Amino acid sequence: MVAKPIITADAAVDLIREGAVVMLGGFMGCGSPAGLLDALERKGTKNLTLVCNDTAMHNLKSGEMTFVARLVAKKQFKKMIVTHIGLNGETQRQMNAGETEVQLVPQGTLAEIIRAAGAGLGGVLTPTGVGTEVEEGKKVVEVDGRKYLLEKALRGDVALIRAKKADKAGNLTYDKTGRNFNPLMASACETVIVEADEIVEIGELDPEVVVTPSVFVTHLVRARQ
Amino acid sequence: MVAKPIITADAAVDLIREGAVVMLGGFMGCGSPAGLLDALERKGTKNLTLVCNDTAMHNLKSGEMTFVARLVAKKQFKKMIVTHIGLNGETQRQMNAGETEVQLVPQGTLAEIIRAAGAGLGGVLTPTGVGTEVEEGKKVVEVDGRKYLLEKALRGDVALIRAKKADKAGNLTYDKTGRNFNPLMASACETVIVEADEIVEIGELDPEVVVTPSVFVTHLVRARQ
Amino acid sequence: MEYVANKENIAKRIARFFRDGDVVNLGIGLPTLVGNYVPAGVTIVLQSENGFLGLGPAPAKGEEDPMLVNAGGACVTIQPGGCFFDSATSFGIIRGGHVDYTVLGVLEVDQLGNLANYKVPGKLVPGMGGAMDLTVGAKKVFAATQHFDNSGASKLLRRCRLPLTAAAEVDYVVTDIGFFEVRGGAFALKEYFKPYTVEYILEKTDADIVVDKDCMEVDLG
Amino acid sequence: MEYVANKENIAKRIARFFRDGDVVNLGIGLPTLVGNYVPAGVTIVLQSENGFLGLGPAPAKGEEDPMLVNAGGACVTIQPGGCFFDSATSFGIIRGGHVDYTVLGVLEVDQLGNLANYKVPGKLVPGMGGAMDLTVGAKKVFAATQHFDNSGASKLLRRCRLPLTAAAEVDYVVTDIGFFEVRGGAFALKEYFKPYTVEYILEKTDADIVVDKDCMEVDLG
Repeated sequence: MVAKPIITADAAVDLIREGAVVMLGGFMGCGSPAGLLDALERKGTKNLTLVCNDTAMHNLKSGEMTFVARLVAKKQFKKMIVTHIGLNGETQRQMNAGETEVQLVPQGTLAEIIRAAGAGLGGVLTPTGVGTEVEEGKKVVEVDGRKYLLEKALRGDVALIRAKKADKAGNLTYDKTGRNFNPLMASACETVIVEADEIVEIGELDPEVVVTPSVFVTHLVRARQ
Repeated sequence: MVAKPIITADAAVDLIREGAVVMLGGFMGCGSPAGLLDALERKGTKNLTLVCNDTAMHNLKSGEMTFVARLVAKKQFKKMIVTHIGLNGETQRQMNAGETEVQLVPQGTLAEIIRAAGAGLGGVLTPTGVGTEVEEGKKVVEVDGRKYLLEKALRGDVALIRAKKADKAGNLTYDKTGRNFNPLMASACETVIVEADEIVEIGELDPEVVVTPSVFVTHLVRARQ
Repeated sequence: MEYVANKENIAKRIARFFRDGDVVNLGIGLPTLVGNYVPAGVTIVLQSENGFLGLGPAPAKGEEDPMLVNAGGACVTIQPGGCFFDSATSFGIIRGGHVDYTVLGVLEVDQLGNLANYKVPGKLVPGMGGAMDLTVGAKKVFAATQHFDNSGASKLLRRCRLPLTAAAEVDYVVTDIGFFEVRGGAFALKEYFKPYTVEYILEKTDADIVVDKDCMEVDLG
Repeated sequence: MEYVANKENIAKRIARFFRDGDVVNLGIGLPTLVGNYVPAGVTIVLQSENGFLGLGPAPAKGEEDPMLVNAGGACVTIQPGGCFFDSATSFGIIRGGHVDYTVLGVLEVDQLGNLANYKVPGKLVPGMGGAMDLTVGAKKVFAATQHFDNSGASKLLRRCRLPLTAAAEVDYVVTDIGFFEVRGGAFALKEYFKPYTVEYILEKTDADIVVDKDCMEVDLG
């Protein structure tokens, strides 16, 4: 097994070019790579497309922000493909003001189209969204008398992943509900950067409990303790 | 968490009615539930449809048979949906003689359409099989300039699963390459019968390493030691 | 008779539907209350769409784990026999019909079983999160709602006006005054909750209601 | 010059393509031999489509584990850093382009990159197993074959006659007499293996061959 490069968060975000499609693991920040987000905020790369479950929390009254909300506030994204922005007033404001394009996707559909991209599928047929605004512009395919939307696979350029343990080859495990979109996104991007709480030697992870196989991972970053 | 019934292999195969679609985990028998297969052979239920990676091994010269091959030889299946029958001369003979319908499916497609059924998808778009006999009778859908086959989800009535450890709620782990189709089939059938090497108390499996969540499993059977 | 909103009664009534072993996903907000009223002796398995089965109660003060949260982002616990999985598996469980019941909040619900609960165009746009998949995927869908909004208007409608979360997927509506089954293009009234009456419900609800032949009064205490 | 079949030379030549860290899936039969000739200092990661990464050599006698087999059903080992997964993940890795090279056996291969290797109608019908997905999914596809069949006929064709495993997916063909790239509707001869000659290959092969401008002789020893 060949080791993947272990780099700093700052070196990692240098791999994200302006205009890139960035997939970010995490669910309300739980399972998001905080160190990589900090570095990307410092670097200030713009015109990115964000693919994430949500944009974390931004309370417009108190000014409190968590995780990716800081990058949203700095307008580093020209587009966001997300399932929920209920706790981020600034994302809603940018959307309603027409400042930023926000595409709302059902959560199960987002999970599935990212997985499809990673698995080399062109898309999937899902019953979710039939008869709603989500159907607009999409092909409706009937299978055995039931209607489905054809949802196309969604690829990214760079995945920012948070793992609990990585071995140096890039095999990953996750921490409780921090798993969420991380394993899916790790399969669907050219460059896959993993911020791991712990990096262990090759051979130290039980091959039965690896969640993300090493082939998906391109770079490792140590999480700050 | 609620415990699932632990029953005998004979009681388990009583749940399989004549004509049922039976999904059988395993790859050349590795990861197939031997005790359930023995019981199903004893019971002799007929007109079944088999969904499995392969039909294991049947050497027509020596008469040697392994795993599901014994049930094939007893003609318990009216149809087999499989990816490979190269080591089972009797399956090839039945197919070529027109005695039994054999549908050959690419292995990745079989995995994906079973998963799709379990995940409530109508089907998936796969590039596999475009321009081959597999394409016949299927809808070809173009996405972003590439052709894909629309492969419909495949459900079963009963899944016969081999696990390493089960807890009494039905959470499962597997043993090395015995995993293969088992977790997928466990998601895609009404009745899911698990033959486990070991059945432990609820709470004894680490929630991070469970491969098949308990919701998929309906019955547990102890494997013979 | 004066209407008094009563979220607890909604939760109480829904909780009584559950049987031992049922797999249930409770939406954020009002539906979460349902977990508090599951009858003694009934064990249900709560699914949390952010990626686990066996959702348990909030942890004791000081024992919160920021890596163990529910779909609303609040710290919770996991029951023995629970397990974690990724979002594709989570929604495979949901969409694939492996969840027996989901309970969802309501902006509007109509007599065709349409549900609107994720968007008020130009105003409130939280996004659908997992609600569209839950509505389509769960075997039975409960819409849980106060019967009237703050202005006194009926939340049960002939036709939803807001963008739909799902079309014709709601099976049951439980409000604080009655329990309805969506059936044949109308709300079939199955139960009215003390002290409300059939007449009150028929008069005040802006939708077609048929009174089920077995309709009865229920005292939720 | 007389043709002498030489599987080892096919395996040797293919193995030299690999670079450190390449992820490779080797088909059953002839392609399996390739693993024996990976140059010293180069570590490749073998994927086995029945569900693991890090396929290692056969175990010592007496240490076989029937639960650890390759896609041909033979007992093998797993390397440190390998891991197990289910068939959907396995073919996600394959179809999703996460395998750098696959090496597949051949019944027929043609100058359009078509491959036939799973079926001789009415006679031999082993089934495609994972071959259709591997051919479509791997970044580069090697067809590995003796140059001639037992009757002396060329296995490189203008058009396959047997049912195809995949259409226009083969990138390279390595035989025991030469290395070809499928390019522009022809086999581009890149290397001829000592003691064979360009003239011999052109004369004996029943397909359109263009001689690459950098075509050279290679001694596989």
